[in-house]
Amino acid sequence: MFTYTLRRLAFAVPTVLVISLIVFLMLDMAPGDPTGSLPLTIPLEVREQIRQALGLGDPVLVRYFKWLHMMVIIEPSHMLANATGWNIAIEGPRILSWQTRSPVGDIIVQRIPQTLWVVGLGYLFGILIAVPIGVISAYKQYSWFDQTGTFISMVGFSVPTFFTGVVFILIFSVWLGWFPSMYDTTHRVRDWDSFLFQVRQIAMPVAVLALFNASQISRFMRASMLDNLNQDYVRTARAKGLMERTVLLVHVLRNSMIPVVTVIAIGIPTVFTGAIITEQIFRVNGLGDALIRAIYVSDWPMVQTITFIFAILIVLFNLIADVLYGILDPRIRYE
Amino acid sequence: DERTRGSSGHLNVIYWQAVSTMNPFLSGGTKEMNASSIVLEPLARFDNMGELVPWLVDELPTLENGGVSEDLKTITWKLTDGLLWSDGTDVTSADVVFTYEYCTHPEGGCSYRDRFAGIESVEAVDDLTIKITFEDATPNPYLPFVGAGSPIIQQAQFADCMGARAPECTDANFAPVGTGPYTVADFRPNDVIQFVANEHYRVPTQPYFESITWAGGGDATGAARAVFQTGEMDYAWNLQLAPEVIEQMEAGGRGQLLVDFGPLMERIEINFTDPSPSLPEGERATRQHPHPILSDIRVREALSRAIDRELLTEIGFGPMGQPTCNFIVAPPAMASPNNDNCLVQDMDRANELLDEAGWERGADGIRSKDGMRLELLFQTSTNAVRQDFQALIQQWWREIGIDTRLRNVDAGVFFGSDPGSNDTYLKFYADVQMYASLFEGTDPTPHLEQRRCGREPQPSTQWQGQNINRYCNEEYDALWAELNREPDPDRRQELVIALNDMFVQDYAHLPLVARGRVSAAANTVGGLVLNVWDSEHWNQAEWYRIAD
Amino acid sequence: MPDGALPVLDVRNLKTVFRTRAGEIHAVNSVSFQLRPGELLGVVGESGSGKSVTMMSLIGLLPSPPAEVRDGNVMLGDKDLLKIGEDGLRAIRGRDVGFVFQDPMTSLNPVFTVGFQIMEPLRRHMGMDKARARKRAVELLELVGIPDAERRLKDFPHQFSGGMRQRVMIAIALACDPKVLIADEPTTALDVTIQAQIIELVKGLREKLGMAIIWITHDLGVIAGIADRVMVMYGGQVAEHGPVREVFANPAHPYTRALLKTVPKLREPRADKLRVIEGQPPMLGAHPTACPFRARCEHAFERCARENPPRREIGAGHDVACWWDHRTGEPV
Amino acid sequence: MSVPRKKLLEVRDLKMHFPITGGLLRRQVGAVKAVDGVSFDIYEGETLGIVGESGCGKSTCGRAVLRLYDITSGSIKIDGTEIGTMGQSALRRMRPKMQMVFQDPQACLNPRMTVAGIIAEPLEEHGKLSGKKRLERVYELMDAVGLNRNFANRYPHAFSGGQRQRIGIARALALNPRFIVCDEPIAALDVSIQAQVVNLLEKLQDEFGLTYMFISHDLSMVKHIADRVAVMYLGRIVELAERDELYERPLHPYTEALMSAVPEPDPAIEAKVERIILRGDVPSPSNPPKGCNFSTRCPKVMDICRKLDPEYREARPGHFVACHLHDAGIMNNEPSAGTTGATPRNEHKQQGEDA
Amino acid sequence: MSETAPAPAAEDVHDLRPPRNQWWDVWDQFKTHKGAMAGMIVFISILLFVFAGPWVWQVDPGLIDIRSRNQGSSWAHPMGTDQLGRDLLARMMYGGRVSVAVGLTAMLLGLVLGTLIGVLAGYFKLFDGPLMRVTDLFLALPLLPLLLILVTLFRDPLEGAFGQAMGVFALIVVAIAITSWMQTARIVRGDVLALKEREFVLAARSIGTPARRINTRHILPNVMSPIMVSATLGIASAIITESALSFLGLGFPPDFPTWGRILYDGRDWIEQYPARVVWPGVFISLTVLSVNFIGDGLRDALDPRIRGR
Ligand SMILES: Nc1ncnc2c1ncn2[C@@H]1O[C@H](COP(=O)(O)OP(=O)(O)OP(=O)(O)O)[C@@H](O)[C@H]1O
Ligand SMILES: Nc1ncnc2c1ncn2[C@@H]1O[C@H](COP(=O)(O)OP(=O)(O)OP(=O)(O)O)[C@@H](O)[C@H]1O
Ligand SMILES: [Mg+2]
Ligand SMILES: [Mg+2]
Repeated sequence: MFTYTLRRLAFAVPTVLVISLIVFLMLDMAPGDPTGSLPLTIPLEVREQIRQALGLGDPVLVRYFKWLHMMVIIEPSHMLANATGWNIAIEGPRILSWQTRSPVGDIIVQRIPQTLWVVGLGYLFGILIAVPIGVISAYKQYSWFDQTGTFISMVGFSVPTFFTGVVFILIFSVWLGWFPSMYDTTHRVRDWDSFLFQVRQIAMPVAVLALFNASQISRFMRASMLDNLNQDYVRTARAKGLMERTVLLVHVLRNSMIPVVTVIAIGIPTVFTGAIITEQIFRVNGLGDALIRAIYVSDWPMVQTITFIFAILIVLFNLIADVLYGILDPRIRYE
Repeated sequence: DERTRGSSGHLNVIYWQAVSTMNPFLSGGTKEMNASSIVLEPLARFDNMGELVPWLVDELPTLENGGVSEDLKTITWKLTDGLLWSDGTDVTSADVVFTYEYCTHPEGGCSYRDRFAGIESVEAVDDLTIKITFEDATPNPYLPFVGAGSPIIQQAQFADCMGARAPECTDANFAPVGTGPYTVADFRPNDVIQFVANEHYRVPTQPYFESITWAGGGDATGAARAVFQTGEMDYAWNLQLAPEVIEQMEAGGRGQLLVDFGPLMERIEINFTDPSPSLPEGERATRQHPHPILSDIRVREALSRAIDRELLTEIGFGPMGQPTCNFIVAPPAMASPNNDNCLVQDMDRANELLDEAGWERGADGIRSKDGMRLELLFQTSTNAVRQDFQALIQQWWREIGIDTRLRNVDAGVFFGSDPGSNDTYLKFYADVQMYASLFEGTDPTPHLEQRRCGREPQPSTQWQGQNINRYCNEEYDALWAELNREPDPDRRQELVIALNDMFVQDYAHLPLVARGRVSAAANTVGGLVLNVWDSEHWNQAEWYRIAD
Repeated sequence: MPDGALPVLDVRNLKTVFRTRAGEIHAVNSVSFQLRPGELLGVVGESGSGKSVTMMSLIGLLPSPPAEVRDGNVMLGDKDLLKIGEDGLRAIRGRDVGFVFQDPMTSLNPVFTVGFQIMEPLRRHMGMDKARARKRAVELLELVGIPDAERRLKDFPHQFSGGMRQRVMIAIALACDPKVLIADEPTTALDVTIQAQIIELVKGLREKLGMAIIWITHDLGVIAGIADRVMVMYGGQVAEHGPVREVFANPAHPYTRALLKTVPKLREPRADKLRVIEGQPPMLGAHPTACPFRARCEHAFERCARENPPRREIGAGHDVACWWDHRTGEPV
Repeated sequence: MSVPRKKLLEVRDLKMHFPITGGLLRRQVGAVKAVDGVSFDIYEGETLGIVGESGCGKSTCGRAVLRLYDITSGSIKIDGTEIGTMGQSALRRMRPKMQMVFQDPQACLNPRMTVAGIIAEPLEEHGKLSGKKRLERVYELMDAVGLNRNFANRYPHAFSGGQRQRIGIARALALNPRFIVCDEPIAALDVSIQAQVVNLLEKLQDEFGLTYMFISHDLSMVKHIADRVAVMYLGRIVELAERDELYERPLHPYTEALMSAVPEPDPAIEAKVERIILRGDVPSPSNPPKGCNFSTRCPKVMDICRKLDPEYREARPGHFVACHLHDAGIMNNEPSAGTTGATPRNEHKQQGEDA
Repeated sequence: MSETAPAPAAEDVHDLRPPRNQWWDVWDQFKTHKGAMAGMIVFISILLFVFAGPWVWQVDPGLIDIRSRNQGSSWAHPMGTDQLGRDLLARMMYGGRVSVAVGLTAMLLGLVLGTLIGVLAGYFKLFDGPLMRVTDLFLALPLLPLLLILVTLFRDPLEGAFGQAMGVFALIVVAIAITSWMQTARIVRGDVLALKEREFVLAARSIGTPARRINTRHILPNVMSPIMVSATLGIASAIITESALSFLGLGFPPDFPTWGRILYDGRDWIEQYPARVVWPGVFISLTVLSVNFIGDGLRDALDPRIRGR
């Protein structure tokens, strides 16, 4: 198990590096430049100076390695220093956003709370809804519950979030006035009232995301349950005279969760990447929003960094999923 | 009832395009300029009528009061006594000089550096007096330190941020110390800003609002909805929405639409040079090859006549736009009254003109001459209103026998200055193109200068240059030179109108719609005066909450 | 085992049907048998003859739908298992009736330790606490001959070999001292040498614990070695039933006879050619109105296609369902 | 036996090891020694039975002989041609000579091809037959294995196990092979069907003069069909002899145990047989015990068995065995055992009791 | 157990039916799946609507009729008109063509790529390592961001090369395809690895069938069912991705109707003219939904275990 994890890690590092190189080179070919959004009146020399000031003069590989150095050493040290308050930040140039002229690391750190609140909760609720639905649908296969569940999850899966999102706003903010249509990122939960406000402001985006995630996960859950319900060991458990509940919730569920847990783990990075549209609609200025806006204004350092972080997350959670699989399933022995 | 500082409580502002930095010198965007304008202030600024008003000075320097030298080469500003920065320190002339040095540092990449073009020196004569010396006689010396684009920053704060280090001073850039009514309490780039009242603000009773949340993000529709329908926001900026949509939302009754017209104008530029891809690279779209079709003024006029500007305005802008036939549409005094004939669509005349020019209709309804079809490539940036315009204009031009191919380019690329890209509006590898542009302040002289011969983008200038349509007219150039020398306001006004008329009557470009600045304010906010010549928040200190 | 002893299990007229999309499958048709205390009843028959379905119907282990027990009585002591409902059955399963399935590789839950799985029925039926259940589990593992039982409780099924897993299955089935142990082809998936180990084990356990056992297999040899009585099934019905020596010595049903002849015998001289039963097993599409074996039967005559033969007694505890009399070679 | 017969297949020291990879860099860390040095001959027209427990390498051996695997080492001569090292394209030309019938009649037929397609595939690959002739040949083959010609257009799933196995046999026969490896062809079938298939195989052998390598774990069936029988244990042949010789006088303790474990469908005999119950399980072929492979379970184990690998030798004419019990030294010169270095039997017994 | 069930009752029954394509069996099974049949009917209707519709409803989707802008349903404009008076029904038809075409082509491309890589990696040990690393690499690339970047980077050059519509079409199709083939490749590889060890492949090898024909004759037909299922999911996700791109303003240009684009443009009008978002929204959802149901049915129908029952 340990060497297995080590080996996966050993493969993960080059994967991430290759990804970072691809992303870096690709964006390097991109037409946008840091002066693109400046007023038209700014003369050419000034533009050139601005470019030089942002370090665009070096050859591309030099810039890549500089960026990589900042990305893997300096930025993390600053993020850690910010998070812990320790004085461990390493001196040196940081990755600057072309648009805000500030370190991208700081912006990313700033955006994590709302991303987690909304997208994370959306995912969490999705799971919480999906698991029981999947279990019951599989147990009562072809019952009306199953059929309805299947239909709803298909619909949830098929209707794009930007459609549901707009409809939600119209109904719940404009017509009914229950929830704010805009997310307030500065809001802090301090007491019961502020907590209630937080609940109200995350209600719609979380609902949209939860619906979408639940549709997906419940399908997996159902399939996995169905696979396991037909296994011989279920019959054995019944032959022991166990309560149906025990059979289902102890024997079958435990086995069915193994693939689902890994699917869920692999899906966690989408918490950060997949909600770009939902974030836009509800004005939740999270990481997805940062990315898409950076793309609009050709703020490549920002795009590079966020993409790279996403890639690390994906690789990391794939790793975690594999390791989880090994932990959950005693049969798996990674030599 | 008596209003005092902070008595109005909290204000919510929504900018659907979020603010990325509080240092306008590092951004150049209108949104950044607006946000920073309530913190950082210039020596003088324009009011809502476009009149220059003293701001951090007691009076404007003029020829009359001797503030401007007779040879028009120097201007001397005298700061109001007792001004304090928001950190409580004194504002001195050294800060002003520093601002000049900061923005003109060769490695700094200051976005408003052109404001300081042609300056020989900026000196602090004494603690409160600043003397600016120009290289040449400058009839309009009110460019440096005037208007939202040229505010004063604090030397103490930015001393270590000169040149290449400018972007690294994140703390200073995100929370500059200023003289304005508010200071930054919390800044989150591209997300939200928290402002609180500046306790050292020079007017003791102001600002009335104690704090401001300046939210960013979402889209224009959401922003409008938040003011008009849900009442979550008090002020929303730049609501470029379809007129019906705005109208319908306004019916919500919680707020009102604010529109005012400045120099922003949507137009079609006509390429006077041949953009044909068959030409060798380097000669394409240069003055070496005049445009084979559009060099004929009759064709250009026909293009203009076929357009129904009223309809375009109604569809694209509604009350937020006005059909126009002028190059210089504002300030009102400078707008020419001589060109209103283009406001009415005249298909017959357009057809006639084309017939005269020798373009004859073929079987498919498209005209041709000497075996050449009357075919135009029409490009613009990707944007819903522009695409609607394109579709309409394409249809009208078809009716007069012109085949138009449409193209739209991502705004980032289109307005970018990358000489390597063939899709920039500067390169103009198309026959006609549509966009809007404006000028800062109230003086159109630099704007008119753009159309001077030799200023066109060309390979030798890395395709940089402002004479987008490669217009070249000696008469125009001569007239402009006169304007540039003329200090007398009335004469200047005449000259501007003459230049404008010369340009538009040559159908060198086709003005379409004068676009207003459109914002929305909740009915409960009072004191706001929309200003198109300066920051929309120029009088932020005076905004207050209307008690109900 | 006196013949007159009251049977622990008395099955009468059991009929089980599967409802599938393609129509009904009559898997078990009017099967009746009795199991006396301490007795080992062998059940043989080819694949699909309804052996497993019969036994699983008894204690409601068939998935329903599609399975449906249409008819019959299953008396366990004085309780009719078909009437006591799901809760009643649950109390019976694992306590009064233990079950061992064919494939030890898949019959144990892979994610729980062997100890947990043995302790489950103990805690459920005997109300034991963890410590007592654990002690009993160790005893059980030792009983079925797994060395180092204490330690192996913590192991997962995949850490055991096939033979040992089957022992664990037997330990689970024996946990609550059931009156009846049903073993559904417990050795088919195992090698001969391992099969011999298991058979030896069961023989020993039977002597020690004295419970009644039903042993399903299609290996006639296994039956010959351990069973007291044998029930031969064909096409969802009981074809022949009787004491094991009697049936092997005087098979009365043409199927039994043919079957005994087709199997080559290791300890007898080699025959030149194997006898075969031509044809294929029957489809169970409808309730049988004729003898299911008639198409492959060398003695079939017109009555066989007309009427399904009832079981008739031909000797002491020996009955057969056939219209043909093996002694006379004539129709009855 | 007395008449010298022609050897069709000569296998010498055949090894087939499957690599086990592991470690950080996925290096090979070991090998499953599925077949670990077996040698045997098969004579023209005879049937060699191979028996043994699950996982002892029977199938691997059969497949390796047909070169469906790239063997680790050893030599395989068929009809005098060495095929052990032959490349795949050269092998293709040899394929018509040697064919295989598989264990699982369901799995060995492509569910998406018709019966005719399946049987015709080898003809297409090798034949020069035209479409019509080919179909004719397919029908002939179907007749030969007793399949109704009308079934030619059906798919395998519409057949019973026995019928499917017939399709597999027909496919194997298509190219007129001389040698067929039957890898447990009856294991997946019902008892009542097994006899049908075995009889068919025998019939075809008579008709076409085929040579079989018949792999099975059913000793009774092997006794019926084979002329000579090899017993495999953990990748090795432990004993090989004429059928009757082997069944009547097994030499290897494993063979004895294996045969005693087979249940007899006759209660009278069953009551009498003395069973040798082996303890424990078959060791893993990736980690075989030191010395004799069977030493861990052998009821007659001696000290030497745990140290020395017994030699595979001809203990009696035509009867090969690999067991220290039958080492010439022990059998003949028991008294001088001490001097030869071999361990005397009684000593082993003492140790056995101690253990 | 079920193996014995379909055994022919008696061999003397003469089965002289002409050879029947096995797709008929698939179809027979498919027909019994109610959801799939409903999905099929809906999907075919949608196809008819978008591909045959324009012949029936011969209105130019680009025709501006400024006098009848922003209309509701009427006989002249059954779905109403947009802000330029363009007929929404015609636009839905033409837009559907593009959306469905994007879905189909992107799916096909992704499928071909995925299958090819899956088969190569699964069958040839040599390729397995490198190809799977590449697959992992692609899986580890964050897709939506990547797609966005691809679109921003290459749209203009491609538009230049292929013309506006084709350029964007090609770009979006390729971008979706190269970010979506990995799942198929993995599934196919897994199945091929398993199939390779199946006895019928071994049998083919024992006959001397060369690798190429083993793949085409034995392996590919047997991985059809996961491929078909991937295909249906692929169409659905491609359509959604295209509309998401449109939503983010990076899809097709505004004068080029696609469902995603129409929905995006109609968003602002949702209150006054809900039809402008409801129609495209409903069509996108219906298409995806129906294709998903078809996929469900196909999975059952192509699974011989289920079909045998
Ligand atoms: N779940 C099910 N659905 C439909 N038919 C079934 C089901 N389970 C069993 N059957 C059918 O019931 C019949 C009897 O099956 P059963 O399992 O009792 O046979 P068996 O004698 O145990 O065979 P084997 O020796 O293969 O275990 C078979 O024809 C089988 O096809
Ligand atoms: N492709 C392979 N890769 C790795 N190991 C293999 C492979 N094929 C077989 N083995 C191993 O080789 C050993 C012998 O397998 P083989 O299939 O030859 O046994 P067998 O005697 O045919 O058994 P059975 O009676 O179960 O068919 C087993 O331990 C098996 O796990
Ligand atoms: Mg069974
Ligand atoms: Mg085998």
